[in-house]
Amino acid sequence: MNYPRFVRITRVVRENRNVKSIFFPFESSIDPGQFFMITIPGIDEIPMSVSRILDKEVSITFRKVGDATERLFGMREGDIIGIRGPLGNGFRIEGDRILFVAGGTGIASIAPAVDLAKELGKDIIVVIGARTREDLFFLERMKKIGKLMVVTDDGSAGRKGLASDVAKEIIESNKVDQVITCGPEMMMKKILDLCRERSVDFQASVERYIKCGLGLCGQCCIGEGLRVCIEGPVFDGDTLARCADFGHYQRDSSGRRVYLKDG
Amino acid sequence: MNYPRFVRITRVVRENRNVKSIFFPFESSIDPGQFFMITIPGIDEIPMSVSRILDKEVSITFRKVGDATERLFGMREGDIIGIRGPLGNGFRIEGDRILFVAGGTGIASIAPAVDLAKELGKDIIVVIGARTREDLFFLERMKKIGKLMVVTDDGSAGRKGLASDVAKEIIESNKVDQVITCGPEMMMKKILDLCRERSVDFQASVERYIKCGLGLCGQCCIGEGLRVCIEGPVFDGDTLARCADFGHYQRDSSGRRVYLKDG
Amino acid sequence: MLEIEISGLRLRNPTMLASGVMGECSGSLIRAYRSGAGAVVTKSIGLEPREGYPNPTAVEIECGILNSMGLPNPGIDEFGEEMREVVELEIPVIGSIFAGDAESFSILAKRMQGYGACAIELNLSCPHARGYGLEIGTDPDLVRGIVKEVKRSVSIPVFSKISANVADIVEIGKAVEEGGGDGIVAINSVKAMKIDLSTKKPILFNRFGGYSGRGIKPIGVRCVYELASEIEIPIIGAGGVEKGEDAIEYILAGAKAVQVGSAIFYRGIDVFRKICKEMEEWMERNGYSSIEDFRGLALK
Amino acid sequence: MLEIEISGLRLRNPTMLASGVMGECSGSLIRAYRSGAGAVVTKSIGLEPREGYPNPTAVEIECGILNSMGLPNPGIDEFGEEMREVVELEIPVIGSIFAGDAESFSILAKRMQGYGACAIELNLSCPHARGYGLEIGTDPDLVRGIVKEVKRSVSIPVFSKISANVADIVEIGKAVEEGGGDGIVAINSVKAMKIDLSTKKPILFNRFGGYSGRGIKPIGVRCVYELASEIEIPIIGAGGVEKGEDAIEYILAGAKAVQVGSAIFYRGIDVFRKICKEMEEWMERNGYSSIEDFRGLALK
Ligand SMILES: Cc1cc2nc3c(=O)[nH]c(=O)nc-3n(C[C@H](O)[C@H](O)[C@H](O)COP(=O)(O)OP(=O)(O)OC[C@H]3O[C@@H](n4cnc5c(N)ncnc54)[C@H](O)[C@@H]3O)c2cc1C
Ligand SMILES: Cc1cc2nc3c(=O)[nH]c(=O)nc-3n(C[C@H](O)[C@H](O)[C@H](O)COP(=O)(O)OP(=O)(O)OC[C@H]3O[C@@H](n4cnc5c(N)ncnc54)[C@H](O)[C@@H]3O)c2cc1C
Ligand SMILES: Cc1cc2nc3c(=O)[nH]c(=O)nc-3n(C[C@H](O)[C@H](O)[C@H](O)COP(=O)(O)O)c2cc1C
Ligand SMILES: Cc1cc2nc3c(=O)[nH]c(=O)nc-3n(C[C@H](O)[C@H](O)[C@H](O)COP(=O)(O)O)c2cc1C
Ligand code: FES
Ligand code: FES
Repeated sequence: MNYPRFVRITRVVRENRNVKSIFFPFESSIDPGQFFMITIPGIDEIPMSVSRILDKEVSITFRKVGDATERLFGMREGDIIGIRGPLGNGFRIEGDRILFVAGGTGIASIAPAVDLAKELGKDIIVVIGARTREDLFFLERMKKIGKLMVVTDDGSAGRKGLASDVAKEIIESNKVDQVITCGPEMMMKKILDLCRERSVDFQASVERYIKCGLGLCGQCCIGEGLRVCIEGPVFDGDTLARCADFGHYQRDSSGRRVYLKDG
Repeated sequence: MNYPRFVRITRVVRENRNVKSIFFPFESSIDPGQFFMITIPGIDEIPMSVSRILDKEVSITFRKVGDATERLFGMREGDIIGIRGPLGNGFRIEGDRILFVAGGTGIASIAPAVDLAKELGKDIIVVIGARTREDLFFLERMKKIGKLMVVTDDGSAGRKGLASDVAKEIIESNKVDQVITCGPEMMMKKILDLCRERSVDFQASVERYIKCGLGLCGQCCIGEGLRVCIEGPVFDGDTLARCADFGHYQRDSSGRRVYLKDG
Repeated sequence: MLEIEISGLRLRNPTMLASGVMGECSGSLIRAYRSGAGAVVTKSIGLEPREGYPNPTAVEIECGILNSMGLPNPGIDEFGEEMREVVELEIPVIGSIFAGDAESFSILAKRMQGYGACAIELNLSCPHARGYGLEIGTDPDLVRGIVKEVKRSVSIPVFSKISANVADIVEIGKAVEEGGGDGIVAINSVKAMKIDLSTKKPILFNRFGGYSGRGIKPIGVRCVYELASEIEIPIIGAGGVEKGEDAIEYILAGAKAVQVGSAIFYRGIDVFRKICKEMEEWMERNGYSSIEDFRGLALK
Repeated sequence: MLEIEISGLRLRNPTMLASGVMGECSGSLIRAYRSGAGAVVTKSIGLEPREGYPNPTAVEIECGILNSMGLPNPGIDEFGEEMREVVELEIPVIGSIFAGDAESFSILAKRMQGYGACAIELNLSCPHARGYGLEIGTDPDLVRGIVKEVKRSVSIPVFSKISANVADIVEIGKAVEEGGGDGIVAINSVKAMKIDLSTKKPILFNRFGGYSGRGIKPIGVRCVYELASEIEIPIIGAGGVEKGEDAIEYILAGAKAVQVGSAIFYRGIDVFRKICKEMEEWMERNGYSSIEDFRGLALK
């Protein structure tokens, strides 16, 4: 039943000043890249990628950006949230050398895929970009797995610059079979274009406004009616290349087009 | 789904001037004693015991008594009827020497139980009672199986008298472990009393007005709310002995009590 | 922990046998009570005997039951005998009645009271009988008038069973309250149809029927919630109560009790005992010791 | 063999994408058409953009879907771009609109006609938005007036989508007919509620929602049958159409076409193609070569 099940939070971990992880019990199988709809009773229900897949537990990891995430941020062990899912599809690991590129909280969505790639014995490079040092998280976790490169807009940690610039260098050095990315759409779009030029396998986890999570309301559509909540959130390069709106505009909760600023 | 399934009649057999059997395809398992609700579209839906259980086919056998049975009587191979069932419970064969007592069309309901007793290697006596010679049917079929005794009110075939009188003699001779009966309720009541006196196992297939066949409408109840369509139509002696209404009154389709005439 | 009090009636638990389900004779009413029901409601009884419609009168459909019995009943005169046999066992039996006008309702109510009914249930909502039920129960003025008249005629509580087949159920509920009614039963079965693809005709003889069972629960719960938000008199929920959780859902919506009909098909006649057990288990898990502890919580 | 003609529109088959389901943007409308729908209906569009209600706005329940989106839509101005992208592919797209009064309905209808819609669908039946939908669609006079006004404003066919949440759906259907409407869509989702036992509160943010899917099919079929018995203008059936057999049931009840919404959840977006295939198979088994061969047979 695609219906919220209410569970008790088992653990809360603070990842940085604005980011926390919330753990809850979950036993069925989940693919890295899938997400849950998280109900904060009386406030909202919002999509959150699974950020850790443990034995009998999973976590979501989120940044405080508004009403619902603010409330989640204040929650503690024992508090109750609704979970609906896992929804959507997952990442597919392809080839031997995988480049992961995360911008902002995007690392939350791809971290389980990095775990999986590691399990499969792949060569892994992870690029994490953030505005500033204090927005970074999951660094220790990633460092243990593969080659980690950190980029910040202000140079307060790692290289100064954009994650997409670092990604570009790596892709152009012909050292990767596949790129997996999650972050600001303009960043993902730039990386998509790079991968298309060089025929590198590409997958991105895309964000759209999610309402029903049932594939009905159509709110989350991209391209020719592809539903982020069903056919996504992970799309491959071929598919996204056909989506005229990808990297161009998203839709707000009324369905109006909101054009992306180049950034 | 307890919902009519419409099937084509595969064969019609005339059993006597007023009785016919209609065959239709049916593959699931059926217990002797169970019944079907038979829909005659636009006319009525009526209960009919299964009268033959074949490999991929069953039959019902009925007397023309009113609207619906009249219409059924006129039906031919290829015509369509609705079937809902099998409903209710079945007979349970107990002991080694079984006496079957049928009055009127009652033989239709118990014939499959006679078949079963034969299969189980029991000693079988079948008593068939009818008003007159021309109301008899299934004689050949029964003759092949066990000892058959025919009784008619007017002596036009077999002994003259009542089936219950013949049954009485046999029961009193202590030659039977179990009596299975179907026919006029007063006849069954008499036999029940005989069996109770002598502690002979007893089972009867009881008729009540059947509407829903779902155990809901309550139309078919006997005793303390026993539903002929669910807990019946077969009841054992202990149960019927506790039903103050058995052999006393039935209910018409409005639920009014209709007292039985001794006869 | 399940005892309740509703309009002065004290019941051992909040489950009731719904009207029209195993309620036409004393035996089945007694059996339902012995199977755990807190109270039993009779089949809807009229002034005269009625045979009801020819079969098929009821079928199972995908999410419930569709029936069009046509209000068969032995008539109020003959029903006395059935009532006597139930009442002498001190079983709380609610007399359901149907009629075409206020006066006939009053006559029936008085007879039922005379027979020893612990309360009256006015059927203002049967979805498939011409001139009765729904045809009366959609007009607030008629409803108010009938309730008033019946209240004048009897001293036992008078419940009104109403339908979801209206634009605004609260309007009807208010009419009941204004008429002085002691409670509301919501909902009756919902007007519906099943067309058979083999015969290409409606499957029920009467074509239209009443839809009951799990498929109507979301409608019933909504109706009870709407009523409970705006009305003071007690509400008895009905429609798709199969499990303890369904009963709890209705009670969270504000119902004081629930009625159970179609679930007897799905879970047997001892569904009452099963539902009560499931309710108790849930209450224990949630730390509640009485129905009132959680009744109406969804309204807050 | 599935082609139909309805109010002058020729469609390749009688299945339509129901309003509000994958109908908010050009991409999803195009996809539904490419997945086999005979026509597509847009999300209901209003004069101004609306965000709709906060989540949860939709959940799966036992026999269907419960939703309370709250009529989110980009507003008629911005919707032009979506329409353009659909219309330029020559896809028959029906513009669904909602408003609070006849004048606003007319303005919206004219805009939709301007955008190239092949027909208008008036949403007179949304069960959960204040001041719109059902709150208008239960008053025959309002309905008649709105239909009349819209008919005066546009030359394309005008369908009215009505609700089962009324005492007498035929009365509303007749009002549509009297207003000069070209067809009726029945039914919208049914007002309902689900209360969650963990939170003890209604699960939807807006508390009330619309119930759709298989659980409402018996109600939808009944409504279409009632309407078809008394009304001349074409009827489009909706509510729980999941399989070819469901579509056939509506057509036997008199519908000329059917709309499909919730079934996309159960069977995927290519449910249109699946339903069409199942219909064809049934027609072949039954020796029918066109929809009109069996349409309305249950009424006879
Ligand atoms: C598939 C998917 C996975 C996601 N995974 C993560 C994650 O792992 N970690 C994380 O921090 N964020 C994730 N997000 C984004 C996250 O859902 C939003 O940050 C969150 O909904 C904001 O809610 P709010 O009420 O706090 O903010 P609001 O003040 O309501 O809005 C802030 C921003 O969040 C967006 N937003 C609000 N509601 C939704 C919604 N229902 N669907 C999509 N976007 C919404 C708004 O468009 C706005 O841009 C994911 C989004 C999607 C679509
Ligand atoms: C469990 C059961 C098994 C039966 N098996 C057989 C059988 O194998 N062969 C056979 O000939 N008859 C059988 N009957 C009786 C048979 O159902 C009736 O003879 C038949 O319903 C008469 O229908 P009608 O419309 O022709 O007659 P009507 O004119 O309608 O009525 C004639 C008589 O049949 C009774 N009857 C009518 N409808 C029903 C009904 N829905 N349920 C019960 N009784 C009804 C009436 O009470 C009346 O006494 C069985 C009855 C029951 C309850
Ligand atoms: C076979 C059957 C007969 C019914 N007869 C009546 C009746 O006579 N009077 C009445 O008020 N309701 C009658 N009802 C409606 C039920 O009392 C109840 O309101 C409805 O079935 C919804 O509850 P459920 O889903 O638990 O069955 C009947 C229902 C069924 C299934
Ligand atoms: C998520 C969702 C949104 C809907 N939005 C609208 C809408 O905007 N306008 C409308 O007229 N109907 C709307 N409906 C109702 C459907 O168009 C349809 O009438 C109803 O769902 C019954 O059909 P179904 O059982 O096939 O889903 C919506 C239904 C769903 C499930
Ligand atoms: S969120 Fe409704 S279709 Fe994806
Ligand atoms: S016929 Fe309805 S309960 Fe048996």
